[in-house]
Amino acid sequence: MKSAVVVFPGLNRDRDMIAAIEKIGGTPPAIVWHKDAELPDVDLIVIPGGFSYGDALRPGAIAARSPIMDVIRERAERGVKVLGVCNGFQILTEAGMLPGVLMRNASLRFVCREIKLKVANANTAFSNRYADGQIIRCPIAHHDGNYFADAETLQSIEDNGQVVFRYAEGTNPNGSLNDIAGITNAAGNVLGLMPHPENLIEPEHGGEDGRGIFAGLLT
Amino acid sequence: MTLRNDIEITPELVADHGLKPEEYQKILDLIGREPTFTELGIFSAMWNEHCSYKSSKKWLRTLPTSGPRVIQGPGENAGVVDIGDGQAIVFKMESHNHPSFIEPYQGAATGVGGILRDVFTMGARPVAAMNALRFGEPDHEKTRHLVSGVVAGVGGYGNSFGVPTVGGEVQFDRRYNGNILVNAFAAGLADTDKIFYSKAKGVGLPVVYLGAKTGRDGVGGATMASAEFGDDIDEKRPTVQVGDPFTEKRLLEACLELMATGAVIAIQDMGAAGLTCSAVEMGAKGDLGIELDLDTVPVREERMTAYEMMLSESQERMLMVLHPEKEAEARAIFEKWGLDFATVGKTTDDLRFRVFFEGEEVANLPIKELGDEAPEYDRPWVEPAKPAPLGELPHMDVADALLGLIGSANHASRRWVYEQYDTLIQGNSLQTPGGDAGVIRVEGHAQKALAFSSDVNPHYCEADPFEGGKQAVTECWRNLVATGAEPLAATDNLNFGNPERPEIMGQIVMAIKGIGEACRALDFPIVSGNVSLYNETNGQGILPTPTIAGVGLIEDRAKSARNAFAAEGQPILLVGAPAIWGSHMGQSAYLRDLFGRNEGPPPAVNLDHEKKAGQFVLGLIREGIATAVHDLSDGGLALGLAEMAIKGGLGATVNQLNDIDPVPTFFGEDQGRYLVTVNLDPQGDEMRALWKRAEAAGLFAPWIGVTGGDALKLGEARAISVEQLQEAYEGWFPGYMGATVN
Amino acid sequence: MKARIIVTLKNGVLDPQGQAIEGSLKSLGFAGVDSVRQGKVFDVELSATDPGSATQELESMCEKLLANTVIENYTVEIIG
Amino acid sequence: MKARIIVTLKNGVLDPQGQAIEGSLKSLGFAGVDSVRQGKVFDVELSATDPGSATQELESMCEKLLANTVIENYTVEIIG
Ligand SMILES: Nc1ncnc2c1ncn2[C@@H]1O[C@H](COP(=O)(O)OP(=O)(O)O)[C@@H](O)[C@H]1O
Ligand SMILES: [Mg+2]
Repeated sequence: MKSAVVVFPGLNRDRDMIAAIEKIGGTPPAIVWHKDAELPDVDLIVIPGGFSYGDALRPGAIAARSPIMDVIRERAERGVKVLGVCNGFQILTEAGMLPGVLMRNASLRFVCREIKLKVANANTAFSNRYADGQIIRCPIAHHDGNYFADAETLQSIEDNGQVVFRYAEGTNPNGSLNDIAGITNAAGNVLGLMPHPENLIEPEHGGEDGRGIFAGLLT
Repeated sequence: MTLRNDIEITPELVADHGLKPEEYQKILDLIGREPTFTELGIFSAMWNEHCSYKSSKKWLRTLPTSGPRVIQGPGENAGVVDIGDGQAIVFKMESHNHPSFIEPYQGAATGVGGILRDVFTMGARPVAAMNALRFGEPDHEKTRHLVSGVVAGVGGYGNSFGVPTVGGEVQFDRRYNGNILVNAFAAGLADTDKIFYSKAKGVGLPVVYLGAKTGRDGVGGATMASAEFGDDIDEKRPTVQVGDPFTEKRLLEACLELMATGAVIAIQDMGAAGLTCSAVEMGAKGDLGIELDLDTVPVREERMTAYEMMLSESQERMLMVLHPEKEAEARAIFEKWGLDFATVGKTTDDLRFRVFFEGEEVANLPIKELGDEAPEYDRPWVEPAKPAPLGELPHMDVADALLGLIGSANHASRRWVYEQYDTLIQGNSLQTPGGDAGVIRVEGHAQKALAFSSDVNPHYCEADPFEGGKQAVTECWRNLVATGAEPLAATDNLNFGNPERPEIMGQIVMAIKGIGEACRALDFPIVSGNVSLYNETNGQGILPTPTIAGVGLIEDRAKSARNAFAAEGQPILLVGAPAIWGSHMGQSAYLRDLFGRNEGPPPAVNLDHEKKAGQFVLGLIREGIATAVHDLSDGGLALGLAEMAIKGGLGATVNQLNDIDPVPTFFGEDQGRYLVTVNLDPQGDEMRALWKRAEAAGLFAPWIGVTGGDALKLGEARAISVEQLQEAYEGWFPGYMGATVN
Repeated sequence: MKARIIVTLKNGVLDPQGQAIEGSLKSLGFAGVDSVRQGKVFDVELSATDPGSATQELESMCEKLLANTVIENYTVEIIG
Repeated sequence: MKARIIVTLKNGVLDPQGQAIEGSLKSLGFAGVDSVRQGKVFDVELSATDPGSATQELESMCEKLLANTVIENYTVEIIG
């Protein structure tokens, strides 16, 4: 399974993501600078977390409009899997590849802590190493993770099983509607996720609950 | 605004620049003529307290700054310490007190930005940050706003830049009401053979400006007073610097990329007094002159004058001397990252600092004398009077006292603060804030880890600056030891009031003496630091606050320790205890926070004892005998036990000594003590062997209790459930801050 | 030429910042505040000289970048 | 009563957000953009009925919370 990590200026969890992919998948991902002309032929494209363009305007807004996103969109339409974590999720929503928006946390504060995630749909390429309803631990670190979509959109993503991860009861850290932490597109091959599974993959991280997402994708 | 260079130099103007008449006379003698306006600005920048350390230099020189592992001590952007395997840890701490009081978010943010730049200027990738914050009393009308803004600013910058915050301090006291302290620490990793310095080498080489454009940020109040404002200026010019972590992150990546090409001869970040300080330092250190052409400096505002460009404190800028043949390659790297790159001058052999602007020479000064001849003062000082002995000890129920302390402003959990910081980024955090020290693993190394802690007890320092200075160093050292780290070296951030007052100068002198003594005894050299003076409002100085931040090395991270009770039924030892476990109540948290009394002498620090206790604890951790370790500091045994119980979600039953007042036992702040839980049978041979070892080391390590259950029971006092402790501990900060908006 | 663009949230879209500010104003004693919604202003300087085409250009900037039209409205005004 | 408050950065204060937006607009092909500065809008509904005292109240909100007067200016306008 070949993968690529796309890097925009201002991202800062790119190194964490690259390390996670290499540790779990065994081979390092291709690293693609946002201005590179070519995106290699891969099965998985990952957009990591950070503050692309300093989160100016709206998080992810500027990165979402860079030319490489057209290439990524086109690959996604051909079925290539795309994973956006944190800022990556924000970029995917801004690019229109995922529905809804990620607004400022209800507390208005940045929040970094461990939360619990409930697997809402284990029947996706991103979650098939987990069981439906399983509760896993996962760290978060974001300022804008408050998922919002209009009632109609929300209904449709719920009905289609596009909600893959929810903050487990009592741990919603940001005010997200329906406790949404991660969703896919309608086709199920693009996942956006606010939490950072890449920071919980080794015993030294204090746990390995985040591995499943990568293990399912990379092997 | 027109701000001309032919402006007349009046005594008022000189005074506005913070220069004393004798200092101005020194300038006249040095250059043999009246300075130009730009030159006056340059002198004021170079000769102010912040850059010249004129009040503290004499005393700073007495600090121990070298050791077998020290690669670079004070004098560069940051200290450099060898951690083996060809790697070094590069670190420093710096204050941003005044700017943070004026504009808490930006002040704190740019403080973090500045210290990160100091670290990566030396070729190190930042891997850990800390912040030591001191605010006024919680009830003061400004405090909430300042807490909210400073914390958001520290996080806003560090989180975007991408460095994990692994520790810090937050304290409240009335004495910081009008003058908060924001001390920021950063550490980075570098290869020992790829460290970069600020000393320029070679004549006729390009001096290159990198990073963000220059604006009028931070151009001092003196300029405002002396500026002629044009009609178009309808607002007072802001002097607040605004930070841009997005630019800083790109600057980091571009600098590291550039350094790898071998193009860099010398590099210096532009911090206080930006272009002036950085250019003069690079030249003076290299015994070279520097010539700058200001028409080539990238600016973001119109009609900037030479004076403004020389004094601007715009953030995210660097100055380098480059190998000329690599200039094109270097430019390409900076353009890739979307940053300014401009050749703004060259090195010369005339030892002059010459500045040109619009075809005119606006400064021509002897470069070495600008730094070397800066005034240095041996300010009069008086040794602070020793505090009166403690009067009668007020009494309170032990359980009530513990609950009172653990739910109070200065002892409650700091979670509300550190959850606003990214503590996990880079994926190497082994111990995040909340422990005795932050711990990160050394990326790519199978076993090593580094520990970081920042400490000082300003109340101890006020009561006795010498003992307080010693104690700050020792507490930092102890915190590192408690994680299993060998303390390597430290940085200091000396925050005091007005040094022109002999009592304050006395605090400074005695604190530095105490710090020096402790550092020498503990082999814990000071490799970098910063002095912040004149922290006072309306003649009332802050509490003397010499913050010490230290770094320790854990050779094998599988053998480290945490401060949470680990399992039921484990004996608790009080390593390093005096015969009656605890006794010293002077300047204790018990007296201050429960009875409002700042009284008595602070506890004395016995450095010989500290060393022995530390070595003993390190041994227990490395041999895998210790299952949890926590050093004791303010709040004493009771607070230490409660913290271990809360962190571990596990209770304990602790004895008390017959016929002995339980208050000093549980709340005394005797130094040199650690709580250690062990996985040994208290009746068994191994335990006896442990006590033999302690005895041989001259230490008392009484078995004071055992972990277990869901409550903490201290001697005869009523048991308090861990849940209740937790509520009190976690409740204060969120309750206090409520729904504040940054 | 100078222009001012104002971007506001559509009705019905959650506004966590506005809500928090409203709460904070109330706790500061401003009792008469019924609601607060927060938006953005962009002051843009353009080299264009024709207001008509400038307005078109500004609207196109809003559509393409400055507003997220799923949740935001915008207005454009030439101010000098 | 409805009011609109506009908070903008003072001249000379660095605006990293505005700069990033300006860069993005240029790379999207809007060549004629000379500068972008970003500010905030607050649309406030008040129960007050007297415009004079409402304006005073709004100004006081700006001083106390909505604007950071060290680096920002504000304007208050009653719009209905
Ligand atoms: N209290 C101190 N103890 C030891 N060294 C100090 C102290 N204060 C400053 N220094 C050293 O003096 C040098 C100049 O400090 P400073 O002006 O703060 O650095 P910068 O120019 O990078 O801001 C640095 O090398 C710093 O480490
Ligand atoms: Mg420096």
